[in-house]
Amino acid sequence: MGKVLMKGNEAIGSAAIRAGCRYFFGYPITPQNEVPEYMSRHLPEVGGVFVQAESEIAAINMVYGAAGAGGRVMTSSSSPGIALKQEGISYLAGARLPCVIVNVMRGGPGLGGIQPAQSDYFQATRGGGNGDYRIIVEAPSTLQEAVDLMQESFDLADRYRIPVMLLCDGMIGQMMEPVELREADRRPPVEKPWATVGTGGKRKPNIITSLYLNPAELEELNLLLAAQYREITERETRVESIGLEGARVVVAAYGTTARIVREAVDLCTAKGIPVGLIRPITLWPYPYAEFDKIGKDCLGVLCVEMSMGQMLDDVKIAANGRWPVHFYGRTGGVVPDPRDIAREIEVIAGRRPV
Amino acid sequence: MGKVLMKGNEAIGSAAIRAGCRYFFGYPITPQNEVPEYMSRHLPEVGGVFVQAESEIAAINMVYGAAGAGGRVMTSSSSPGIALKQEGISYLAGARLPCVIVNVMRGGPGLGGIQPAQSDYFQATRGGGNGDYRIIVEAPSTLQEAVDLMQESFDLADRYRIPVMLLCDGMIGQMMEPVELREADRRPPVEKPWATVGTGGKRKPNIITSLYLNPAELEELNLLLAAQYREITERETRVESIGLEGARVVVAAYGTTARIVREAVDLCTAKGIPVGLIRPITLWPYPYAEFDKIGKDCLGVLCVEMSMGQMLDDVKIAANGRWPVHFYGRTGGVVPDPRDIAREIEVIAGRRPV
Amino acid sequence: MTEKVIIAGFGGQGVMLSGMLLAQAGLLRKREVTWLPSYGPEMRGGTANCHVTVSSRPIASPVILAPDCAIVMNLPSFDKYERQVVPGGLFLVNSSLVTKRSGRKDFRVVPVPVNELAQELGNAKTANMVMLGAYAGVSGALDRELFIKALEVIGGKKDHLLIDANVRAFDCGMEYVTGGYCGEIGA
Amino acid sequence: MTEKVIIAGFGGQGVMLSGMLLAQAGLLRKREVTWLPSYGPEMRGGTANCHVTVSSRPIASPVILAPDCAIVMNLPSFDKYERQVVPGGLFLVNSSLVTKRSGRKDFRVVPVPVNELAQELGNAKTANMVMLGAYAGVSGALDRELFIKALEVIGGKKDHLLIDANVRAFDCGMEYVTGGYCGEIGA
Amino acid sequence: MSKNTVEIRSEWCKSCGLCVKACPKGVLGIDESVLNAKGYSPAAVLHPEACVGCGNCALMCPDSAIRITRD
Amino acid sequence: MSKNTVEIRSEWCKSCGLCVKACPKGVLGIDESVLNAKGYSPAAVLHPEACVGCGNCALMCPDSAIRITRD
Amino acid sequence: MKVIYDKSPGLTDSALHYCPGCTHGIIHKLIAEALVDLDVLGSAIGVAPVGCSVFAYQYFNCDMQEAAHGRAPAVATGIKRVHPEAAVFTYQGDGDLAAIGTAEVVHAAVRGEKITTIFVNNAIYGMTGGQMAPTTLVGQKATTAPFGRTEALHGKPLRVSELLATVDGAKFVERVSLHDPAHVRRAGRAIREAFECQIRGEGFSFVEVLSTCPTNWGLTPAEALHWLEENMIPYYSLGKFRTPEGGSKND
Amino acid sequence: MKVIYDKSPGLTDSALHYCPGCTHGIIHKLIAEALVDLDVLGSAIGVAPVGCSVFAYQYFNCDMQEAAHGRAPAVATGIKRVHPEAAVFTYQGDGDLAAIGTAEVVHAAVRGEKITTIFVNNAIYGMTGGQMAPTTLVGQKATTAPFGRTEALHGKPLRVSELLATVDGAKFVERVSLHDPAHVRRAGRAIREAFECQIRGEGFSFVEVLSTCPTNWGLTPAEALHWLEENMIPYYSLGKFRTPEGGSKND
Ligand SMILES: Cc1ncc(C[n+]2csc(CCOP(=O)(O)OP(=O)(O)O)c2C)c(N)n1
Ligand SMILES: Cc1ncc(C[n+]2csc(CCOP(=O)(O)OP(=O)(O)O)c2C)c(N)n1
Ligand code: SF4
Ligand code: SF4
Ligand code: SF4
Ligand code: SF4
Ligand code: SF4
Ligand code: SF4
Ligand SMILES: [Mg+2]
Ligand SMILES: [Mg+2]
Repeated sequence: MGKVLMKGNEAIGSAAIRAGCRYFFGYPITPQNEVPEYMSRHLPEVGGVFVQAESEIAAINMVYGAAGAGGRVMTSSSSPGIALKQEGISYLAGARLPCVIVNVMRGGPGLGGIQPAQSDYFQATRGGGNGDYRIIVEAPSTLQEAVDLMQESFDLADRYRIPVMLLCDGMIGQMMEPVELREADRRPPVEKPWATVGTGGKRKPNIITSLYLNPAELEELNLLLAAQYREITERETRVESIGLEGARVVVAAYGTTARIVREAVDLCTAKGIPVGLIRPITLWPYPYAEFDKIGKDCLGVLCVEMSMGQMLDDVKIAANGRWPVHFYGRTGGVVPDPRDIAREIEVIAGRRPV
Repeated sequence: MGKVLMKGNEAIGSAAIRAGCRYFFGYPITPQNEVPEYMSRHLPEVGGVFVQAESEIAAINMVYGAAGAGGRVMTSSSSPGIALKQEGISYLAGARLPCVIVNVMRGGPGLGGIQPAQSDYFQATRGGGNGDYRIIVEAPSTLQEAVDLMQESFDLADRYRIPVMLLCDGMIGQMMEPVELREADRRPPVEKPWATVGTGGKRKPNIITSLYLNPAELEELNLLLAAQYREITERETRVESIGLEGARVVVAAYGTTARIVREAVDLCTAKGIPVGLIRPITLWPYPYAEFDKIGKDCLGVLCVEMSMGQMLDDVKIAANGRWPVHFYGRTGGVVPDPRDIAREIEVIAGRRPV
Repeated sequence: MTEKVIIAGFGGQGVMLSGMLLAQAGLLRKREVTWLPSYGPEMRGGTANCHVTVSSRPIASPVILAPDCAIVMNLPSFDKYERQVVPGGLFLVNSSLVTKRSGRKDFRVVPVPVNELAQELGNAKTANMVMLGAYAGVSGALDRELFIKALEVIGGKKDHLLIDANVRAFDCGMEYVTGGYCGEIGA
Repeated sequence: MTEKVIIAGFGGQGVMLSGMLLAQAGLLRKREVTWLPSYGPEMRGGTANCHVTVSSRPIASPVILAPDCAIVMNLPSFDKYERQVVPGGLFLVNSSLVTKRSGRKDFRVVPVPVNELAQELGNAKTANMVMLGAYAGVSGALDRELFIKALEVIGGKKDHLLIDANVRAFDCGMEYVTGGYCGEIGA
Repeated sequence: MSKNTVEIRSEWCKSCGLCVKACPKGVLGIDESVLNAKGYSPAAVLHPEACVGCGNCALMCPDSAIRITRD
Repeated sequence: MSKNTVEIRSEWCKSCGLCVKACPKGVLGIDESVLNAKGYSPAAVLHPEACVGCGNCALMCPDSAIRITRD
Repeated sequence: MKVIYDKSPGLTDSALHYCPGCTHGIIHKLIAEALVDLDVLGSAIGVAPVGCSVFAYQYFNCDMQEAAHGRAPAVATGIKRVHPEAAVFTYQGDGDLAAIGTAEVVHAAVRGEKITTIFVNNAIYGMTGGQMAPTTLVGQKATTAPFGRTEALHGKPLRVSELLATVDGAKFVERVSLHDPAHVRRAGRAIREAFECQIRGEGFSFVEVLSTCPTNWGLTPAEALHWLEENMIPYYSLGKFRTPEGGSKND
Repeated sequence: MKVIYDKSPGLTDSALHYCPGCTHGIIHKLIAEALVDLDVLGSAIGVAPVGCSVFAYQYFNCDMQEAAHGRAPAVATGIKRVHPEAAVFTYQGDGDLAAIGTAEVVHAAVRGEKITTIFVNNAIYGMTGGQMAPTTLVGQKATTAPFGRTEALHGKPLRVSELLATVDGAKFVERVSLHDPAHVRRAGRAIREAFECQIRGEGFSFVEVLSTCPTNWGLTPAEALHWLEENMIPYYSLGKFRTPEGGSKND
């Protein structure tokens, strides 16, 4: 299939359907409205179901029901709507249900604004809901990557029985870029012997629950989850990095911000400053180990986000005192200027007075 | 006033009323039910208002309304209920409204269990809601401290126009201990010229909002919040620590867990191992600087939580590569055994084979 | 000196109140005390237990993993706590519901048929107070005056009839273990 | 080669569609393209703009901070983007709504009375296409055939009347700036 | 006349007395002299001969502790 | 007879035409020849003399752009 | 030998955890019997709430999901959309359905979601220890209404059946009671009819069951049934509020 | 010179951001006029929703709070409990009130909360660009119902006034329309009556205003008023559904 010019949100919807998603439950919110709109038009074409829920809370609980019933299911929303889904996400994690959740982030806190932001990093990677759980969080930086990660998200969700979040800033959702969509997934659906599909009178009832009143049992669930989280960390961490070896400064950034940082890196390279870039693709599991590849010339690590500094925590943990960690961020929908980032890099590289 | 034997939840309610709290909006959930029950009985005695909301979401939004209207207001809940409040908390932070939120944590994820846990650390300190916001988080380890922090919480909330969370594990809520309640706060109420109380036709309308569609304005709000967060970090960080100077191992723990750790410390001291303890009282702002007081004999830092390791992130950030960071946790309502903790300490101290 | 007691049984057997009285009596003696409850999911008929620590020093953890004394009012509690009691400790068993015998020889087991005793007193609901009296009698850690004061603080002084019934039950339990019992229970 | 264009105006003036056509035309030429929109809160009548980058190399950031060309359809957009255009760049102004003049001397300002031109063509809604034609005429960066193909891809080929009207408007704008205009607009 | 048999699974019984109340014939009663493992005195069939097999007792038993058969 | 004056604050007007529709006397119309700063052609008073001061136009104007006075 | 009554095969072997005399157990039986009678146990998928009946999933002998508090109708919607042929039901208390879950049940009804909701109205929050429910009667005491519910402070109790009867997609709405065997039999019939309505694909079906909570009401089980009859029925009138045929409130 | 009509002092000087001909502006005026007429502007505290009217707080000349989507009745409850003497109102769209905010409005009514809710039913999600609302009519197209709403797929539209009229604490419930000057005047009266009900302390008062969204309906403002009259009124019948005197549905 050739490249087509598509809006990010629609590309996400289209990729989901190609990945076998057949159930979508959502609620309108800018800047992700084209996702449900696309699904409402195109899911019926493949025998799928679109339901506009009465709220984000209803939507995530419909996802819970459908996932528990064995459906390949997804929802999407944006920042405040995702905040409302936190209890539901915690339940999905506790009941070990596979699903895909798209967050097209906008500025916050509160109602905030509708312009692109990356200020839901904590909410996504630390679990805004209650309890010791994690979900896989993937952050595309181009529409092509968003489309490719969509198939992977559904596969990971089913493989590990875990919710997967596609964390996009508003730019990914709203921009148009040429994308190459893949063929529809024609593999047989994953077996889900645990799903509630009716016993048919032939087996013991299946139960989907996250309730364990006996502390020992609840701890067992948590240990099982933890073991699985370790496995996912080992096997599914994704990252892209460039120029770490000789870099004097390494920048860490994800999503669209990483593209903006690339412009800054180019500006610096042009000035003869070797700069490396670490672009986490999975935000959880976080590619801590990638930082071990940073060469000995590095003077400092700069974390750049469209937020006041949230991934910064992970960068500090990864740096573990080996290099000073710096931060540059813009927030509220303001997009960083590559020239400003380049200036920060130069300061760290010692090229400019602070 | 003499010491009285009280249940934690009731002590919290009583302390809140003494601290001038006059509005309570909540919804039942174990193990914090005695808080609303206490309030429903005793708030009317002081002319206050208790409303059992139809849900946690309604409750936190009633808090928003009452706080915006200038009332001294609080709500309480437990883990899944707090997850539901995340959007509301983000709105409160964005609109800069003072209030107190009590979370009497239970095991998770999902419905989990009703036994004590500390697995909402991320949710509390990283903002489970959307956007770049923080709330002050205080974690008492005795009922007396809970009672004392209650007055402080309301004062901090008003001083900084920020939500304050009292983060208690279920033990704090359910246990009885003798407490000395302080006299009712008789200071004049804090002036709130920004509150919506009716213009009286005498001034321009006051507006409570977190909406800033212009990115520059929203960034301005975020910068203002960030400046305030820096000020709070400098002035309001609270921590208790013992024996950091000569310690071979330093343990970090908060809340009831810190009490259990003390027993472990005693066991180790008895065996001649010098062990230090850092007990953060504010979880945000986190007392990172306290770790700088750790002496040069320290072989490692052990973080102990009733979770799978959440404060652990902050301990790693604080350690910044200076010492290896270890973790011991129990979860799901299982309470750690001091003897097990002591064993971990001994391993780190090199007294026992791993 | 620190005394750590676990009281456990079905919900509705009044084990929580017993523990509170123990703690309150401790406070009345100017001791440090903690009382920590744990319930099952049921409102009634489930399992319930509480941990009570009374000490002359500040209490670190309110959780008791090695009780000096366990008071078990039903079979599940017997099974759960039998092994936890420290060597030399005390194990009070409601023999009305638990006929099982402990295999351990390193602690003192005191069976008390509290349901029957309470029923005989005409108030089946005071079985917990009978047991508390038995505990007082065996351990010497709780005296009668303090018990009555604690009752008044926790229950309020108004309900004299209730206080009287409870005190009678307490006395009955104490007498049973100290040998003064002269009712009609065999074994 | 990279061409960065910002198109801005009121919501409802069709600036988003103009940008999409530019991007689509770029893709048809096998270029890398990005189109990034930004809306105000209003459904209609608010402000709206889009950033279009067409390049022969992979595009790093879709955000344009220094456009080679800004096309402004109303006064607020004029004020916002006047300063951002690179020296030597292009500034296309809807002179039907903006009578203000730029103080800058280091770029090329092209005023086009697109509302009047479109109204004259009998279809006020095609003012955006008039402007796109003007852009094509001034910059040489968009040719007529590609514009028509892009229209077909984005709008679907069905609505011939609409396509015709848009092409007429495009031609009108192009003619206006290349001097072929022979309508009745003074100034 | 056929004979009705009422069986009470006393281990499931919680002594609620709803069956006793529901029986139109006074067949059932609570046997206070017994305690099951849960600590309840279960219901007992005091007058089996009077049973008319109406099923009320079993219908009202929240714990499905009653089984009724007819010979 | 008293005189009614209808004033339209054309900078607020969005050319919606609701006032035109609401007027029972055909007093108002949209002046296509003008554009305000927002890009709208505002409503205009075409036949001031016909106005009966009923207030319908102002009542229906969502933007409170109409003021009516009577001498 | 003929079995006149025995534990339904629609229930599992687990002993119920409810308090003595709690009518939750009776409702469980009635649902189980309906599923068996209609021969849909094998295709049934139930949704348990958060409330005393949180463990309903251990008792029904069919596939079950445990929903978040109040969200059972949304969970059931998700299930039903994946398995349109299944008999999907929710079992919810009055805190769960009439308070936190108000939006979810109303909108399941609005969509005409083909599920059956059994609503256990015991006028109290049972599991959490007797707090006021939206359905707590005026004058009734609760731990969060220690001086009793009053109209001035709390408003009058919410009548959910009447509310839902205004919604077109709710095709079957009936309120029943459990205070004596005759009414229990009628409740069983209503539950069966509700499932039949679902199976015929007509829309949302709903049965409100007036129920007791002896523990939190502070009454014996028998007294509780009496209290229900004397106090609840006068306010919560029994009967059909909506039927697929359009009949309403005359039973 | 006598002023027959002018912009109400209950409104600020800010120009409204609504689309041309959007009836949100008319409703703003009516509320502002009611507050001025009843002389409560100085004590009024309004709550804006999330929806096209999110900026209502810039337009009303009184203290205002911006609520989270759907939660305005809860926010208003918090305000009213702190200032029982204030005239507290919420202004909410149909996505805000009839979808995500269902529980909050129902329970404000159940409590008999002494606030006034103005419900703007324009049968669509305006702000987010025309998605289906619970009140979207059968057959009406929306961006998330691209083939039109159908009873089978989406259920029939929710009639909020009828729903709330079943709740005792809702003391005043009326549905009005804006399709011509006479109806606008009547709408103004209803809004005034609702505030009077609040001021007299009777309970929850509610006015549903049938409104237009020319932009998302794809109609001119004048066509939109016509469409409202022709299509909405037959389904959403006008009139009083509840009054403090107990009158209902006959106006
Ligand atoms: C989000 C959330 N809020 C609150 C609770 C606590 N909770 C558990 S059960 C319950 C209410 C139960 O009452 P009801 O639904 O009437 O059921 P009943 O126990 O009376 O059968 C509540 C509030 C919870 N688990 N989750
Ligand atoms: C929690 C949350 N969910 C969704 C949204 C997005 N949103 C903004 S306005 C709106 C609906 C507006 O529709 P309506 O209430 O009918 O008002 P209208 O614009 O039609 O006046 C939605 C869903 C949001 N801001 N917050
Ligand atoms: S079947 Fe009828 S008559 Fe027989 S014991 Fe039961 S209730 Fe009594
Ligand atoms: S109804 Fe059932 S549980 Fe109750 S007493 Fe009778 S047999 Fe026992
Ligand atoms: S006041 Fe009446 S007659 Fe005069 S212009 Fe307005 S609508 Fe027409
Ligand atoms: S109603 Fe108002 S906004 Fe509309 S055209 Fe008339 S004056 Fe202009
Ligand atoms: S608390 Fe009430 S509702 Fe819950 S099981 Fe006990 S009696 Fe039943
Ligand atoms: S989108 Fe609709 S409701 Fe919103 S302002 Fe425009 S016309 Fe009004
Ligand atoms: Mg209940
Ligand atoms: Mg609307």
